[in-house]
Amino acid sequence: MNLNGFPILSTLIFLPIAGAVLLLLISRSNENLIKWVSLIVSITVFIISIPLFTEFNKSTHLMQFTEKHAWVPSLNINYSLGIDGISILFVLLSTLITILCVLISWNSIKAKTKEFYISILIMESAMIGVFCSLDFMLFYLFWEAMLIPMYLLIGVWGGSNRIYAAVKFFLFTLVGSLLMLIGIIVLYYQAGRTFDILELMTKTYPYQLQIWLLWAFFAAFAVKVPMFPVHTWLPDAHTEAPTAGSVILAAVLIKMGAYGFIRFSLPLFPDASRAMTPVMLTLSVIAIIYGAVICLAQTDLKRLIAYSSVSHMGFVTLGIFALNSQGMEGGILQMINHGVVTGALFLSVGMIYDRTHTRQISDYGGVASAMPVYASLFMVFTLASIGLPATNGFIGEFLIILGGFKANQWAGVLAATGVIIGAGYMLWLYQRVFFMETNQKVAGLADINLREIITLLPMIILIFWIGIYPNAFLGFMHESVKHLLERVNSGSMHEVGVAKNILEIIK
Amino acid sequence: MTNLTGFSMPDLGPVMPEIVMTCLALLILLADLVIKRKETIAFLSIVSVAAVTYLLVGSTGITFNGMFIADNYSLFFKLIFMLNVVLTVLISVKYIAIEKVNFGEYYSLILLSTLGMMLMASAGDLITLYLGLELMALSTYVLAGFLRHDIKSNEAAMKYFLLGAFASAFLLYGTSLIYGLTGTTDLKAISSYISVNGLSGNPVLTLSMTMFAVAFSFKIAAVPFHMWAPDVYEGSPTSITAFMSVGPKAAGFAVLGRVFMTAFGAARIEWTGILIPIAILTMAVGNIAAISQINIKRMLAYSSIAHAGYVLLGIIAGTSEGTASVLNYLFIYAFMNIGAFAVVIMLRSEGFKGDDISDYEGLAKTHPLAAALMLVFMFSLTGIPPTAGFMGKFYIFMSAISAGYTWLAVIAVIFSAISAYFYLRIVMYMYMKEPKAAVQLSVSPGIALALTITVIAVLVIGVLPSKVINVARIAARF
Amino acid sequence: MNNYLLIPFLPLAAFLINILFGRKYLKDNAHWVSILAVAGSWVVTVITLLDVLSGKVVNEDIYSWIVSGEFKVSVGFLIDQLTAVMLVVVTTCSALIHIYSVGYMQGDKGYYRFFAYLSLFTFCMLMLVMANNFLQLYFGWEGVGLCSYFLIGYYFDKKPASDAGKKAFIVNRFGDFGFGLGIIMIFLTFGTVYYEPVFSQAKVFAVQTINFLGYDVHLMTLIALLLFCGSIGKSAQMPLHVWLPDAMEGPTPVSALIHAATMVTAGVFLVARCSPIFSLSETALMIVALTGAITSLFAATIGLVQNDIKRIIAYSTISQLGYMFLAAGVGAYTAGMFHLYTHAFFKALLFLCAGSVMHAMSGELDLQKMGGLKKYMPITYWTMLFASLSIAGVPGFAGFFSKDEILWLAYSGQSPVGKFVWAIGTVVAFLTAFYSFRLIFLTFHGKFRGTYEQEHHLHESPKAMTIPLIILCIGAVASGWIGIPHLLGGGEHFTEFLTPVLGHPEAHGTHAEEWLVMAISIIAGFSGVGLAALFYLVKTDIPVMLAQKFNATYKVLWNKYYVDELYSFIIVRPTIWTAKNILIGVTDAKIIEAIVNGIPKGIGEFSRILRKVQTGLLQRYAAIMALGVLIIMAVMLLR
Amino acid sequence: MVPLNWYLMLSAVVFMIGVFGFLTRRNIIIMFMSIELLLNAVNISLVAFSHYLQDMRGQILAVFIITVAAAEAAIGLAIIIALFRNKDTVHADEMSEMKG
Repeated sequence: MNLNGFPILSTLIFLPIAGAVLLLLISRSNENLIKWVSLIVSITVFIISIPLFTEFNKSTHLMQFTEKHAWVPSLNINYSLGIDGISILFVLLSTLITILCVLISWNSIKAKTKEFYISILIMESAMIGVFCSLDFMLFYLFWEAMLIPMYLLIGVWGGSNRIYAAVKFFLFTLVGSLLMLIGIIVLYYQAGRTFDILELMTKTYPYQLQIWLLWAFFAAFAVKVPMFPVHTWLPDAHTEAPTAGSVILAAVLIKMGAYGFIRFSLPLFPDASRAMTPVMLTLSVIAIIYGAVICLAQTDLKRLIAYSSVSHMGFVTLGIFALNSQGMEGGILQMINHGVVTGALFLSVGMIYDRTHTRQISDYGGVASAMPVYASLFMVFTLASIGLPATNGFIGEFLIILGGFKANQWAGVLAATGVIIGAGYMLWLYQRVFFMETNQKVAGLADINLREIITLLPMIILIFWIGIYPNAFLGFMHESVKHLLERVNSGSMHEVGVAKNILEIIK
Repeated sequence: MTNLTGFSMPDLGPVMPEIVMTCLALLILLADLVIKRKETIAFLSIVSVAAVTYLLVGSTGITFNGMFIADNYSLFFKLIFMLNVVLTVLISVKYIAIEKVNFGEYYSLILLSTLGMMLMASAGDLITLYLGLELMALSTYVLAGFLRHDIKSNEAAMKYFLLGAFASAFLLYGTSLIYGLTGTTDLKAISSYISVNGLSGNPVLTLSMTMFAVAFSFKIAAVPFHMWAPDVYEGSPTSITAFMSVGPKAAGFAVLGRVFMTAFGAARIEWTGILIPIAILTMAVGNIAAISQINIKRMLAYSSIAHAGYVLLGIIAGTSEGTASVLNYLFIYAFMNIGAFAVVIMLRSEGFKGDDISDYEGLAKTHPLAAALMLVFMFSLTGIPPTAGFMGKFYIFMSAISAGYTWLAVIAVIFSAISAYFYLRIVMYMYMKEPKAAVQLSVSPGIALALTITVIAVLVIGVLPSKVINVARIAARF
Repeated sequence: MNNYLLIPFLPLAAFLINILFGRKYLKDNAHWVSILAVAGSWVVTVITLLDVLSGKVVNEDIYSWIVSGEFKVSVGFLIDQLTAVMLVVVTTCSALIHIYSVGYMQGDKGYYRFFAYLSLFTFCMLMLVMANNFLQLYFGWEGVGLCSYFLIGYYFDKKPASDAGKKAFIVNRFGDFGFGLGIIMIFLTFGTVYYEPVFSQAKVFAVQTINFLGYDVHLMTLIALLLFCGSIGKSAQMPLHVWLPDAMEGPTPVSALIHAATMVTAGVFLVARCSPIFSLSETALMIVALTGAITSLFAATIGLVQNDIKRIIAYSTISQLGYMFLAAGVGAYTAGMFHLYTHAFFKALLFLCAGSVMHAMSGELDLQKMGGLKKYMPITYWTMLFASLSIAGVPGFAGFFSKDEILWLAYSGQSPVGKFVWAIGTVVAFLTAFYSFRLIFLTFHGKFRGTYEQEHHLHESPKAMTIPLIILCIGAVASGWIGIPHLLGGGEHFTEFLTPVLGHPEAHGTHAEEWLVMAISIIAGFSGVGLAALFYLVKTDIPVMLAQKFNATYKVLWNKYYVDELYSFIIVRPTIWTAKNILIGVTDAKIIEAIVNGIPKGIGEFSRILRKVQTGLLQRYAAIMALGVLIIMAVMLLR
Repeated sequence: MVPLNWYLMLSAVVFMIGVFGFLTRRNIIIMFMSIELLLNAVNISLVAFSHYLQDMRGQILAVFIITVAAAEAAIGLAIIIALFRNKDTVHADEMSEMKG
């Protein structure tokens, strides 16, 4: 725990909760104070998280900023936090996204504003908690704790069909994560009564058990990613959630599933994951093409972006299960890119929704003439989402297709077609909304004001920063990814070793 | 006067709390004649419970040559019973005034029922067990029918009485069989007899174990002996429903644990064979039937049946870790369940029943604090992490898996996912719907205190469960 | 020495200034920023050209772009002879077109936006040309695609324009799909994406085969063809040519700059740049040559019947690009580049003249509504005439030298398809001459067929537009002189200049054959012009009669061989149909949603049944309890 | 001396009669009586075992059972009267106010 002993990760987790408690004390009437308090809290959390970025030591794969205290000693559960190359970027993403969510819902949330901001702050602490925890129980606690605020965000402040979407979201994730709970407990006993992830990673487990546990964890993570068959909750949740809700959902929540794969499924069950890669690659490729093609037929703006994130996350899982350094690093970077780009897309859709209160694409047309600045910002996000070079999308997608192609040629080629269809639906969306004759409904729209520009500015900066100088971000991952891949690919050597000494004994 | 000299006064130390409890219960009955304000009687009963708790901590040991055991295991259960009484009294002070049954006997009956439970918890012998059980049962029957002028309450008492008596008949039949087989009713003696003579396959033993299983399943409202629970929970006054959903259920588990672990310890495989189908059925019926309920008390009844299913998992594990998880779960269950019922009671005001789920629509808008409390309890009952409910369930699953019942844990997990649906429905009604009528809450200092205790407990245990788990682990080693 | 960095980064700076400050501050004088930037890079290009002439080749990395495992790539610049040629072409055309657009875009609403996009385009094209690795080439490649999307869809409030922009980008994306896979294959075989190591080690893998998607394929051919996919997309060759004619929706300077001089030639540049790879695989070269030849024939035939002035020039561009690929296909990369060099000038000139005609005719593009503009617009007439003479391959003009060079090298090269391709080339030369002069005669000669106020409004374009025309006209004529073949006493300086990069094309024919081929091409050129004159000046009824007689072929040509309809029938409509009915209709709704909603509904149903069991009758409860006891006893005793 | 099995048979038969009576008779008081029958069946078997085993426990428990049965009777009748006062019927099937 460097930085002269200051427990930075714990403050990151508990400061938002303290902020939420502070909000509780403020009376419901002066909403302005509530908004400013939550903004200040989220900004302070972001500022505290910046030293993570600067102080991070990129040359080691070991966990940094670690903290460890006993939590439930009798069951050997301890409160241990720490981040490495893989999780650091997500922590920063969550802190940044929360600020933007507070900004975007400044005057779009009218009812129950106090509960809204409390839920967002609790969301933030749960998100950071998931990415920092090194103890399975702590991870699971944050993983599930995030369900409550998200359920309320979608359910209370959502659109017309919000209740169905909220319940669907909740049950989908809950069933998956409960199966994971069983997996965690079985792993606990298998590895000699410990929940500590680093310790669990050193042990090897019998092959058959690895398969079972991999599928238990798959249930939880695949729902979150969302991978192909279990993705139908995402469009509903996105369409019905308020802007801030869908931004958090798209930018950070979805990443937890893929992060789970990288942090848990791969290192803990190397042989099983290697055996399962063909299945996973097929699912990812289906997700990419399925998501992209379905976007062509969408009429609702947010639903289209939701399906596009199904396709983008298909790329991420492809990168992860390519099991080579380009694919993995591409996957992780693509998670950040997707967070930034889809987050920005939802922010901008939120802005236009506040003005027109309609999500049907057919109601739009010719917005570019009314709102030129907004149109150009939206164009940048569309280009990043297509993966145009010099934007962040390209770096991630190229590395993933490279890694995917190396792992399995068919996967690489089919994934590359996703890029074409991607360009298709995004440009078609952009044309129907921004170009052509101005639709009466969107005739006299006011262009975006300063607050909204400030909300989108960090996204633009990130898009071009990662696009032009990605090493600033890729640099974090090299060591951790190398270590992870050694562990995943070394699994078999270990078994070979075991087999060898059995032979010696027989001989 | 043959060998009167042989008679020696048994050591009353360990029994002291029970004796003091009896005297205080009767004292309160008398005080009711003198004191007009019922609140003072409530206060008196809380003071007496505090006194008994104070005594409890010191008194351990075995007396009445083995018929009464006051060890850590029974102490833990008695703590749960004390907690149950205090919270019930707090929430019912204003409630029974509204229901116009504001009599002193209410409190003394609660104390007597708790006395019965304490006896059951420390029963080292089937006879003490039967006595404790009947004492608890009888006073609870009366409490169930306390609303004399309400048909539902009478009907609830009648059903509870008849079926209770029917079940205790089975208990007695079992006792007589085991007595005939082993020649003794002392649990330790029975277990040594069984292990010495190796009766594990013996049909009579299996028959008696079945009888015991039936009687205890009735008490903890496990399926297929749960039919009484929804009607009785709905019919009886809500404070008593809260009392019944925690007290007798915990006592049932105390006895179930004690009898099956000590007496039939050797024949573990057989009685797990009985309990596993019961546990699965209980979780299934409890969770599935709750989904289509419209009355909140009935829904909470089914939810408490489902929770009995989860706790059964701990018993089935059979290890001391299993028993510790049962103790831990029941302790947490007491808080969240009474908390939920407290909110239901708050909704009951002059001329407004507040029983239907639709009465909760828009509660978040009219009474945000009450809605927030109910939200915490609902999520805790579902078992979502930051709340204590999760810690309870998690520890149960751990003990079940460590005993090799992973498949049972998976089934339990699936059913608890189903349970999320009807708990969420309440949260959905409160937060996501517009209020129909202006709901008036009847808040009293008692209920406010009870709610604060329960919500703090649910959140604190959720985040820092180690204290409770350690105590439970110590208590489980009997 | 690294002042060459200014070349790309000046236009980039101009773009940033325009886009950020354009709307509020610069408004109508945004053009100064862009013109100065382009002029600046033109000056630096000339300096670098002089350096390259004196043999100095630069290959430098600026900063490391992506590092992931062994995949390392950085932004780097390679200035060699090939780049120098392209730099000259790009900067000159871009500068002239910038000046031309000041006049052309006068008073347009998004004036600053137009110049911003022009500067961005120049920046991307320069990055593409100066790259020293495949990934930066890909960066420039997609960058120019993006700018063409912006500029084609410049009048975004009109549906056809934004449709055309979208179509251009997506069709380019099809090409880039193959191109991307090519780059990945290169990385997987050579372990790096830099030109220098890849081209030097290319010979090592000359004979290797690789299993690609199940088929054993010759490695070099696979890489070459994948890269060629990119060129087809970008240079609008068959089958990805559909976007170029529609790209005419954009303003004319855009068509001149992007769809004539620079962007579309990127494909040829790519083939030329990767000549070491292409020359290692016979089949790849053959495919390139054949595609070039067929596309040029195909485009030329369509060009015959079109009536829209800009579309005719667009088809002629596709046809001339076919020529360049034909040259590359027979191994004559230098000839291809020479034709690219000359073509840039006269094709840009043709477009700009068309632009000034359109300007004068207040937006009218249809040939049938023009005629006799000679006397109203002398400068435009003469410059267009010279350009047409050059494209028709009339000796002395630039077009003749480069086209003749290609035809001669096709004929005499040892490529198996050489002779066949030469034949098609000659036929296309004839057709090119015919439709170029059909355009000249229909617009400038004969009597005016437009409306009265159009005639009244006719005037010569302003100075800002005519000066670039004149300069380009000089270029169109003089650019060929540096490559005069030895046969005619010339020094073939152009081919000498490019040999270090592209190698020297060997011609196995005798001088006599060279004269013969030159004669045939001249005859083809003149007969084309003569026939056009006959049809459109002397007996104007013949084309109409011909159109009725061969009505079927006329209709096929008029509808561009129905290629657009074919694509939308095979690709576009079925994908959207599958999306709508199968994906949303069936899989999402029927299968997944059915399960996802079905299970809770089932549980709900089961729960209602359970409620029915709870009848409230006391006896039933007791009966169930007794039943429970019996079942348990039975199970326990029988087990 | 009557062998033990006969007693057990008797108690089992009485127990069955009690259970059968409880399940079929509609009148609550009759059901109440069948419960008493059950308890007495158990008493018989207990006393038989106690005599057979020459051990006092059985009889002690029997006495306890009788006292508890008395207490039960008191409470049971009180509940029946309260119910009767409200619904003026003792028919078991009438008591189905709460269901589902």
